[in-house]
Amino acid sequence: MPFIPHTDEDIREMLAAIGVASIERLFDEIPRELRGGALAGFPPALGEMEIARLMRGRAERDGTYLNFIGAGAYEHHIPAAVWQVATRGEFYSAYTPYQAEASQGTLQLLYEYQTMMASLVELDVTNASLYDGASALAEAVLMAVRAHRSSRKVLVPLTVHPAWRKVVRTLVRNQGIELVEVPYCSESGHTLPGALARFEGRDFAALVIPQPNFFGVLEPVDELTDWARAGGALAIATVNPTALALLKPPGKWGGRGADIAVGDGQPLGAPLAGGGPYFGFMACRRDLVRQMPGRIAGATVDAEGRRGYVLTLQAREQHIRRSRATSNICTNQGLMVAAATIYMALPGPDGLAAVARACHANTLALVSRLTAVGGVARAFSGAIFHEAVIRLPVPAAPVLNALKAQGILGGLNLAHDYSGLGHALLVCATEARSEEDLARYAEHLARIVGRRTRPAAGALKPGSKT
Amino acid sequence: MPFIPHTDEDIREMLAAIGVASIERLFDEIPRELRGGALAGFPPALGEMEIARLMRGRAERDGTYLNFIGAGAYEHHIPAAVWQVATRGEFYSAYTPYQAEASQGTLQLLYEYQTMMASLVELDVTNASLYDGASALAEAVLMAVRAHRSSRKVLVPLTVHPAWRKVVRTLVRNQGIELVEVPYCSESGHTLPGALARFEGRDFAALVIPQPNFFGVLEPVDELTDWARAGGALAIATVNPTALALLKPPGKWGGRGADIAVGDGQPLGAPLAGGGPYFGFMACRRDLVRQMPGRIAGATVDAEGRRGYVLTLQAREQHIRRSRATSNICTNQGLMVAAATIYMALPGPDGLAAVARACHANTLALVSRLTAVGGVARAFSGAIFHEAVIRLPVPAAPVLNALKAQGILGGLNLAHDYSGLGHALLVCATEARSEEDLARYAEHLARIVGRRTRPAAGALKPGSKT
Amino acid sequence: MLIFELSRPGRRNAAQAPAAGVEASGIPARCLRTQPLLLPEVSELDAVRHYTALSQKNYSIDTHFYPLGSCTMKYNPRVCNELAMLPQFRARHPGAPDDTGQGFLACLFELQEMLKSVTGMTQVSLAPMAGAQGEFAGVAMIRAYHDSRGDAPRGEILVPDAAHGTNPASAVMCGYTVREIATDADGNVEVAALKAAVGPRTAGLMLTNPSTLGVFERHILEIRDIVHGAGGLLYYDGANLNAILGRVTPADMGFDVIHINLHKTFSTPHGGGGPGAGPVGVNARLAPFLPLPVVGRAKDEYRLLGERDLPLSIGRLGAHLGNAGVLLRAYVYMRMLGARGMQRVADFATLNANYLMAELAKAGFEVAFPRRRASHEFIVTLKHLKEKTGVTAMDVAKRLLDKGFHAPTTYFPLLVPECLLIEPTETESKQTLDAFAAAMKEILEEARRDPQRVKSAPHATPVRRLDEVKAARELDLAWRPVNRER
Amino acid sequence: MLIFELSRPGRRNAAQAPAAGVEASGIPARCLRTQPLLLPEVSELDAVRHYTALSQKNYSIDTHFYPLGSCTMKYNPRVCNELAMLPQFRARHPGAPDDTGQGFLACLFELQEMLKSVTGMTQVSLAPMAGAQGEFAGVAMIRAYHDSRGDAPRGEILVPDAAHGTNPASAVMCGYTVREIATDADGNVEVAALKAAVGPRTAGLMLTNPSTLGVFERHILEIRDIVHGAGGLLYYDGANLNAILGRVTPADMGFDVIHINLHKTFSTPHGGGGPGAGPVGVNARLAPFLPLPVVGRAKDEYRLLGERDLPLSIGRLGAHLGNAGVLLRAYVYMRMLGARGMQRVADFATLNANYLMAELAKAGFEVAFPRRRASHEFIVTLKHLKEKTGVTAMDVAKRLLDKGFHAPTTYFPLLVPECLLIEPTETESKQTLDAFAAAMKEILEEARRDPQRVKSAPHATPVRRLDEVKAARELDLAWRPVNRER
Ligand SMILES: Cc1ncc(COP(=O)(O)O)c(C=O)c1O
Ligand SMILES: Cc1ncc(COP(=O)(O)O)c(C=O)c1O
Repeated sequence: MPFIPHTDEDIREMLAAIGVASIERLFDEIPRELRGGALAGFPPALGEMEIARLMRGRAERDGTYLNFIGAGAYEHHIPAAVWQVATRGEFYSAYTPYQAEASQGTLQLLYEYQTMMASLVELDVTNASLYDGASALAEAVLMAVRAHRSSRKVLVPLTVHPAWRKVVRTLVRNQGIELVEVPYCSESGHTLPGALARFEGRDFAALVIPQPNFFGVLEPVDELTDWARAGGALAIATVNPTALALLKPPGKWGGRGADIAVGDGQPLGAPLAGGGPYFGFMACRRDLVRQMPGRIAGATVDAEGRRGYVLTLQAREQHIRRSRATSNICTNQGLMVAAATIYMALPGPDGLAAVARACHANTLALVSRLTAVGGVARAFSGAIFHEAVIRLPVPAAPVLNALKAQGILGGLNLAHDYSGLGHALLVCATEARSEEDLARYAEHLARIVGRRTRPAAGALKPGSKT
Repeated sequence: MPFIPHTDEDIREMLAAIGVASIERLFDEIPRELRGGALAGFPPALGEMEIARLMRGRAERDGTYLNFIGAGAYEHHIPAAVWQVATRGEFYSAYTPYQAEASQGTLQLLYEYQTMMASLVELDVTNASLYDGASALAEAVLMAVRAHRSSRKVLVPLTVHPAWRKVVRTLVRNQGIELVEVPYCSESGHTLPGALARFEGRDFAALVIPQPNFFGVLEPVDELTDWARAGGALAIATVNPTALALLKPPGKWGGRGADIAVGDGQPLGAPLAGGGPYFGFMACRRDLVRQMPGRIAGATVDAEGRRGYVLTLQAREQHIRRSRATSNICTNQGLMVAAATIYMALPGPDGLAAVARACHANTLALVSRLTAVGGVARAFSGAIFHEAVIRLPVPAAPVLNALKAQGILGGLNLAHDYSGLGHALLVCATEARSEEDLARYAEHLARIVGRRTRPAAGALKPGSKT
Repeated sequence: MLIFELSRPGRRNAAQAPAAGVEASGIPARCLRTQPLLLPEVSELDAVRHYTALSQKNYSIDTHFYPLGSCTMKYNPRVCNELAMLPQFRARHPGAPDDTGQGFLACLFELQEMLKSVTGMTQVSLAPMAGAQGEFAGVAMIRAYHDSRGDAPRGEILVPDAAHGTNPASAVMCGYTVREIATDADGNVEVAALKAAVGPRTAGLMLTNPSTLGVFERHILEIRDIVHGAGGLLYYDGANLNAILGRVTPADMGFDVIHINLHKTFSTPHGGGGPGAGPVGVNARLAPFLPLPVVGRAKDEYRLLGERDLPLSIGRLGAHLGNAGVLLRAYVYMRMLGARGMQRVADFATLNANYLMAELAKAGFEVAFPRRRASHEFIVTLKHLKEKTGVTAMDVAKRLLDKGFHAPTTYFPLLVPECLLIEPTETESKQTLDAFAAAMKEILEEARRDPQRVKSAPHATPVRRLDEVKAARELDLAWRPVNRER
Repeated sequence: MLIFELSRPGRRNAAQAPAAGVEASGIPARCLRTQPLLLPEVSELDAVRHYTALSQKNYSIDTHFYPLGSCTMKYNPRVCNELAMLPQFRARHPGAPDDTGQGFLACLFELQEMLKSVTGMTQVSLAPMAGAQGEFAGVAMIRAYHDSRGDAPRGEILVPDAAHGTNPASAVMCGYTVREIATDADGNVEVAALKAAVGPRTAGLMLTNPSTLGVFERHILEIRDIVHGAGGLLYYDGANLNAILGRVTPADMGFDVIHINLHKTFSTPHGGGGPGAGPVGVNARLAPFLPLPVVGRAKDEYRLLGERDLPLSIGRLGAHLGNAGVLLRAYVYMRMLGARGMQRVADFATLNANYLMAELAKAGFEVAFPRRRASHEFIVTLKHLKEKTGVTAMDVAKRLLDKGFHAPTTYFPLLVPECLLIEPTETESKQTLDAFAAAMKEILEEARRDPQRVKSAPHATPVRRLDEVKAARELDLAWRPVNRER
């Protein structure tokens, strides 16, 4: 019996102590007609060795690729210490720290995390995580609407990650909140402050401001923040944490700073892992803290006056406030926060800035290599952080397929989400990409695009294909 | 500066406290003409990310093979818990437990290990590890000679692992110890008690008895042990720990049991890892304990009468006894013992026996599949545990090469060490080999041997090869 | 000591930073950060030592018995971690095409199938990232269902008063108002109250069965008929699924939609707060509304289904496909258990709970529902102990920490005064339960003999009892360098 | 609690055993085991919890400052573990052909090259599995060298009295008799004594430089000339190589053969006792005798050299190629440090030692060699403290444990009475050294004020001071089930 320690003798003694004849009897309160619980088609048990063989085989078949996709999930170097320490049983197998005295490890770590994160965004308070960046943005929208009171409309630029916009829609629409799209400048690739003119005078709860935006382009965050605040809307920043080691933090945007900042913490030590688990972070001005969703750790003292840590402001949460809670979130992404905290502690401030600079420089280098290929060009003129949209002379899908056959994931095809952009590809090169990696991509692209454009001419002669 | 925490300010303050102007000055006692320490050709530093890329690239290029080699190192399933717990910093980064009160984790674990190992071999005492099985055998030979006093000759059957025999020779020959070879029966593949008749009446310090022997064949250990003891020689068993879950333990061999048992602990949780680290184990009768090399943990009590553990009988060791120590060993293979202890605790007695049975059954199945191939036969008739020698109709080296090209390591070629055996291969199938694995090997062998035997006939016509 | 207090300006961890010298040449100055970044400047050794030391301050399954009711703190097999972290899975980008991850998707697809088998539901989506998000998705599907039928006036979700706080909170996030239903003396839903509450405004009822009171809802079939009869749907909060695996399915009980906490029943680690995973299962009526993505299979090829495949979907809950690494861990766990192992989970979880309940009753504790079988958990109430000695459930919980046990859940469900909700799980041995019962008995005796000792617990933890009121009043949510001066 | 005490007959951990039902059909009954096997019968949870709890009872680098002199307890970078355990390296069978492990062999080859660069020696073999085995190999090579020249009467190895115990023990294992050379008041070898001892029987001198007294042997060039002049060879015990990396090489000092403790200088973990690795380096004279295997390269192909390549080799020291996993860890470490990092090791190890020596002297401790620079370690003697207060070096060591520090090495080298050999290593910060110095100062004050408190230390460890005499007298080396009755 995997993981069940009971011996026959144990079972006998336990049944005797309970005073029943069989385990069966313990289920006698279940209406007889319901008993069964089929498990039809459920596979038989595998030993650890067998499941390991199965999983290793599948993993090996999947293989690994040279990756140039970013689009909200970034391949960064993760120091070995991060997960070797984070998966220590004491972190890995603990529950949410309800019993503070028995959870000072996790609680102090959360407090340290909050400190680091508050500094990254330069806002007063942060929570201890939400599910991911997209759902964190939805929570921020809900929070802004609660805080704002008069409006249930929120402005969302089209430069916000399209999947995030979908998630926000799923999570807020049942509460009658309206999301209003803001177009972007097709030349620069960012939102123009002028584009907001048409919304002037209308009451909005918030304006979402991505930095960098989905295209990798830097937004005029100061102007956008000031515009929001001037109109009485909250400014919600969505930011990349790596970028923040280099970029002006939301708390300093414009005259008074953004009100809420959210983002996905994945770049801070979470492996790509096929899409998760990552974590969402959220920070806000101190006066909004009681509207904040999620756990928050706080410092206090113990009976002897020693410093210690607890979960605090729990009256916001579902287990106390129930239907009037700030959110339904309970289990969050704790272990990812543990990893993120260790991750941030290892390189330190200069190291994280160096990572950010390397990502930026690598992406610039990639873009210049790719755009050296005939017919390939940048789609936008705006300054970028570590992603860029490039335009191909031919449809992206077959190019990506041809690259894939060479073991290269060449970027995200924007044909579905931004069909107006032409044959556009969102590419990314983090610090984990080497010079040779970039060269390899560029060489293959040149070859493939070359092949794809040449036959295109030849294809004029019908019947010539074999 | 990787791993060096000093800030400029630290350095200034520290130099001031010492009262020197520079770090340079701290080396002023080194004769000037010697200073330099070139580091010629030493490569420049790599960041963790870069070395990880380098190592991953090399590992991927090496790849993995379907392995049928045993010959002293066995591919067993290792439960994930083993190394996740053994590499916890508290085990991984501790030193030898000299300060017992600060090392109760390691010391209790050693005591538990000794208990498990003593039971496996059914001898009174075990030490806390030696370098590997081969060097443990050498230590056993030295120990036997010390204990025996009158003879410096030791009988070593040719069925002992050839590499182990080489190691013993290296390690004992400078002390004037003579190793005398004992031949084996070419039909059964084990030592015949009768073969010892020629040594009758001569004084030997010990007889080495392998079980199973290098060919995988079971030796008549009872008779051999009794023979040794009757002649006043010590019986030194070399045993495979997995096999001991099933086989009669050395302590019960013959009338009074073997005196010393050694072996390689690799099968107990150590990954193959290209050859190490593994560990050697050694056990003996209680009255030999003061001749034993290596660390030994023992139970005692603390100042409050509570049970606790220490390294004991240290007066045998080099740090106390110096030139009169039982061995020069100091650092042993502690972490491997930690892994072995956890490894043995996980399946428990029945589980370990099940592993042993599965190895045995898999090897029998492999042998029957391979010998179904035309011209392939078992070399020996003796009962085996989990290895067997098979004879091919063609030279083994090209067959192994052809198998390798299919990702299969088909066994160990015995051409070098036992040239008299013909085209012989030592094969092994542990519990980690599946039915499909065995079938795959047999299919390829049939194909390869088929191909190899057929052209051999055609090759009679000269000039026909292209 | 905080990591920041170990920090020294200018300390560098060179192994972890890319080569210096690269400039952020392409970024306009006005976009650049000018504020210093308050990350610690420590060596790798300091960081490892600090977080290793912090970890040792935690109680966890790997170190302590952790009978936290409603949380199913069972052993988290170490192999699940190892296999979910296999290099190829770890490195997989969520944007990588499906054909580069057929092994990965096969695991997820089979996980869906196993969850269907275990729950009896028709379709499953793995998208929700925790139980509460599963609840959101489930209730949103109920709403989408009613909406799709033009049955818009149904604006109410019913929830028993014993329900977990996420239930009402999730319903509200879906735009519903919540109506609570009372519980009877034996821990069942008060059927009369339910009957009085249902009606044309009823969108559905959310139920945990066995309930958070540790008893099986005996009137489940009646309840089903009442709710369905009124046109509402039945939502199953699967947090307690561990109690009934292989014994009865939510589908057979008549539930239309469920969520499952993989981090409870299927043993993925809780990680000090998460991540979890809250897959949802539905019957055929609700299948069109499942959250995205769902893993589909066609001709042995696996594919993530999207908006085009499920146009009526409630949508996406996260940017990618949920907590994939958690899903892989659950997959490994379930495959290791197999069909028979699944059933044994409920059997032995229930055996353990009933045994511990019997032992605690013998030891003099007052069981909240003495006429009932325990499910996989049960409640002890200290109401009378408190009246006599002043010792509260919280005091007993803290004193347990001194004895080397994590505390049970305290003060939940709210309707049982001074309650301890105790869930031993099936992976604990009889000896551990006996040791826990013995500790509880000692505490009971101590409460009578020396209540102050219990009230001032814990005594043996890294800190003594913490002042939560101060924490909430004088908010200190992040360290500030000025604190160094204090 | 021992794991055996957690055991219950019949408890099974099904996930870890192959399917039952297979019979050992091919094994004759007389060969089979009939005795029960005393392995614990525990659940996986119990095993994980037990060994996790045990681990927490250890002091280690990852949890404590560990200034164990002569042991070089520096930070063991976690990445070394991760990369040495890469699946392909982990799975490599030692019998696999060289062409299936070119990446693996490339690492080992380059490790040999780096060790050559760092030591100045001509050839290196990675075969020895620890320092002592390196010593054995080195001395065996000295013997093989003399033998090869027919210089057989050389039957003596000289060893300073401050030498590590492995030095004389290794010499004896090579069939030599050992002659000890006295040390002068400043910690140098007494040159007069050496001169008196050398002669035609001298096979060689084993020397550690800096010595185990924590000082650099100033007469090294004179010693070299004396030994070489007498026809002996010079053996370098590389345990203290950390002190001179990049500052001076053993080759330049005139050593003919050396060993290196990778588990000290090159930061492979000590694992609570091992495994280590003790590669040997030699100059051209001894190269033919190197132990096997050596990694060779021809035309960019790596190959393990064997008996045919090196027919004069002293032979093999282990069944395979040494502690390969340890070698990989050292390789990763050395590549991360690079040439400049190598030199910084010695610089900062020396800075730390001299700083701590200065601070302890200020705090009132008596430094054993006050006229000397510390190398990477230094000695404090408590002779006078003991005379005055009765407090011994062992007492101070135990009291340090209470303060959260591992103790320095005690009573080694034997010639300094009541000594503590303190080696901070370069990876510790000034703050840690300051904290250690402060703790030492507190203990000194306490020794004067309340000696009994120090003498009865430790007070805060999992057990109090252990009775070693009892352990050796009433040998209890394995648990027996009967103990359960006690
Ligand atoms: C009964 C019950 N329902 C719902 C939940 C919420 O699940 P999660 O924490 O995964 O969001 C919990 C978790 O504590 C629970 O116990
Ligand atoms: C000076 C000295 N020489 C030799 C050795 C022996 O090395 P090992 O323990 O690796 O065998 C040591 C180790 O403690 C040492 O400190």
